[in-house]
Amino acid sequence: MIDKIVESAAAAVADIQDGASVMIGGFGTAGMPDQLIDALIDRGVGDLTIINNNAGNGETGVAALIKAGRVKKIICSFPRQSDSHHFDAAYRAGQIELELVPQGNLAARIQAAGAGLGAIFTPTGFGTLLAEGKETRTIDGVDYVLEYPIKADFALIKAQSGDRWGNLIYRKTARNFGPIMAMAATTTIAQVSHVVDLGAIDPEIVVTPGIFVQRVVQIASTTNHALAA
Amino acid sequence: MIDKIVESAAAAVADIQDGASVMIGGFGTAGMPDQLIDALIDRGVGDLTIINNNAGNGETGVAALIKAGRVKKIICSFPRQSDSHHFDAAYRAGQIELELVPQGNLAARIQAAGAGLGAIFTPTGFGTLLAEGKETRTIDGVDYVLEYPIKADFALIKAQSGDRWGNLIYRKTARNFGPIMAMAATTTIAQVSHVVDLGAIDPEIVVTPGIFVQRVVQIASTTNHALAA
Amino acid sequence: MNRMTRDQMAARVAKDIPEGAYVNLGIGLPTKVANYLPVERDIFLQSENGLLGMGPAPAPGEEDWELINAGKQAVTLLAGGCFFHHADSFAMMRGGHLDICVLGAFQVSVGGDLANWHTGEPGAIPAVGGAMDLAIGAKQTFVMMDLLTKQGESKLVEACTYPLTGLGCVSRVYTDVAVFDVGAQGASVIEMVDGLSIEELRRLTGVPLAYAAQPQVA
Amino acid sequence: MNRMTRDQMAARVAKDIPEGAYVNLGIGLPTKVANYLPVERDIFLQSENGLLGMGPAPAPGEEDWELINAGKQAVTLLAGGCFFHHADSFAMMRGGHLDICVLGAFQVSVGGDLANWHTGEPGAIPAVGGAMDLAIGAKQTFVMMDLLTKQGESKLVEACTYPLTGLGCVSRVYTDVAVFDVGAQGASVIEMVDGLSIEELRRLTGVPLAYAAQPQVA
Repeated sequence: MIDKIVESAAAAVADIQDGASVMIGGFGTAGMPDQLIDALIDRGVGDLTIINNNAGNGETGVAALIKAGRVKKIICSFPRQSDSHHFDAAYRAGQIELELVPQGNLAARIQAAGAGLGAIFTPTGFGTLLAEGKETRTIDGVDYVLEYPIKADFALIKAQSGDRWGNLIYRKTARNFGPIMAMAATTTIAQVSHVVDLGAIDPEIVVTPGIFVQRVVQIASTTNHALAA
Repeated sequence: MIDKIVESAAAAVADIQDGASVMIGGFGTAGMPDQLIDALIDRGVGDLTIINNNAGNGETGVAALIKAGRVKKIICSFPRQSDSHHFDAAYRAGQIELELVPQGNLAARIQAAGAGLGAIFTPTGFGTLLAEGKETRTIDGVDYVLEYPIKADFALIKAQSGDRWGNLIYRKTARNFGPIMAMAATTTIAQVSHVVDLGAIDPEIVVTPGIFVQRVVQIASTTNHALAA
Repeated sequence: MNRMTRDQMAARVAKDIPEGAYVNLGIGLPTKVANYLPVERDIFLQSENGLLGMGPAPAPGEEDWELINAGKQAVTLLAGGCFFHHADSFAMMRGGHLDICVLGAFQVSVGGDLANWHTGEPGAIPAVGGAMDLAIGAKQTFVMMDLLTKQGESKLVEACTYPLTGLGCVSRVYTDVAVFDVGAQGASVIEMVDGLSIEELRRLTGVPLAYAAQPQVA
Repeated sequence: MNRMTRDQMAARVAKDIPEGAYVNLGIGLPTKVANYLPVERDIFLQSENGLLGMGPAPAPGEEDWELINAGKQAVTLLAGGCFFHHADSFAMMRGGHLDICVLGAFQVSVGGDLANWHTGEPGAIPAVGGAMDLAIGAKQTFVMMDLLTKQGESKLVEACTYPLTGLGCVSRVYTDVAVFDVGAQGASVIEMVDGLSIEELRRLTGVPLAYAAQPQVA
């Protein structure tokens, strides 16, 4: 019997090592797998490359990981926010490397990794600083930049419900990067608000098929919906 | 008020002209929008370029369109089947052009069109007849072929339920190419078994958001589930 | 001359959004446009973090922080709206499915180049978000901005001096004193506020401006 | 020598599929493997037309022709199975998420090249389907085939003469008389049927075959 449910966040992240690349779901705080990140901080590993849309908000999640000094590099689209002070400080101190990627290219590159493509020609960013030094091509009169897939050793994501085969459904805009990160990481770990029986999720509405998920851990969601962004 | 529901299959296809490119959903007969195809045959236009996984089964759907002599070219992955006699005859008679595309490249090229990518490097087909003359590149030790998007003027697809904004859900493996073809065509026409009220489809389970669908027509589905492949 | 308020600007943009349009309203000033879309018109608001059919802000205390817009504000979903993941969301833009996006800007060139993501100042931490995807993806990109900076410099320029967001992507610019079309043909004045003359506008902007015989008064 | 039946071959392949594997069984002979997967083992069958967690054929009269496999046969879905569209389905293959696919073949080379989609005969109508995606996408590609053609020619060859499906993609070949590993190191015999010798196998195939001291009897 295959049972991908693990008992705790600590057990779920126990094999993440120094230097790992880790995708982290969430857009702002919606869909941020806070408890998995806390477990990762508790593990004490560093030199991590983090892929997330932002570079942390306030004191929790990616912000806490950066504050703890565990992040060598971040690949994201929107680091600077009103509450990104931990990233800002680390960046200005030269303690963290930033690869800034337009949000749609971030999504497309993650999706390309999950789908096994070698590279994609995307129109976004052509002629801008973020395409400097990159290969470009004009196809049917439109200018494109060649961008490469972004994959990762691990993805930490948050979903609403999951079963022992790893099937996931999400909640509202907490879905965001979860489904594509699950496809692009070698090991995907989902924290879910509810573990449900096999077959309890209608096969028509599964968003992330279990093939993309290696571990599921149930974390009570009481606080998350009420948290301010 | 926006209402994408049209009254008949004939009205839904009334602006498809000679020479149009038309994606047609379905894998075999599952998801084949037979009544839209019948309406297209009745319209009498020809020189069509058809994009479908197959090249028709038996006497209905794409097979009927080919039999009627309306198809100039077909882009598909699996034309030859036990019941593809109308295609076989037209092909042997030199009356139809065939672009054979591996099924996954067909899906990826349709998805690339819907997503506005200029081209993709895919590993499928490298070193085979189907990549002859195509640009190739080795990226991180893997060999890829450069493939271009496939878009179309129209997509004819079949879904289970739709609403007046064009949101769609599908049924079982009749989903197949529907969601990606809807994204890749200028005008997507969906035949649905049920037109439902706005809001009747849970926003979490919409598979094709209405932005990708221009017309919806209700066709009673009584025969389709019972039809043999 | 009667400068338009931000609400007047938002109302003016809203006037140009037809029924049935799929629209993304950028963070900041463009968000206000939603307040002026007539409720009887079916207009579909997309937010790039994965929703279509965005409704108004919830009542205070009713916020659900897993139902937010790209500006991370709590929103609601209309009946007929739906959720999707980030790759599908940006496929909507890049694939040309969105009709209109409305963005703020630091500068727009008469040719339609947009600069709105980075001041280029040393020490500034850049953040781009979805701006580059929106700018080049939507069928039409509208910009809303004050015509002049606080220092009195025109933000409608011959060529952008700030780092670009996209090339030739803007079609219309709504400012506090005039509305312009921009693009390959250069800039032309569509409307001016009461009390402003084309000569004064040319002086303020310092760029060549085509001028219809009778521009509409906003 | 005791040639294996097709059912024996299917049972032999099934033995090599571990619990938890994500597997695609190709059209034709490989489909039979499903009959020999122990029910107590959770093995996930994928079909490229958009389902994962495929169950056995329905009872006659219970067919739902919108629930079919890639061979267009009516199937069922297990509890925990799900549906998805074609792009996601082939992402499962191309992205390396499938552990094993089992395919039929016209020819396999000792280096693992596969030819299974086209005889190359003049007048033959080619059809490729998902074969090329499966061949190069799954982590391991197994082939099931008779060792010899009806004319007695070996289908395990030095170099394929039929048009290729994929280069160096096959790792193991299950035939009616022997099981081989193939790849960059060439072909080696893993098992032979009772009554077959390595010398005879070398003669039948005409290709160099490495040979473990004590190959297992199938």
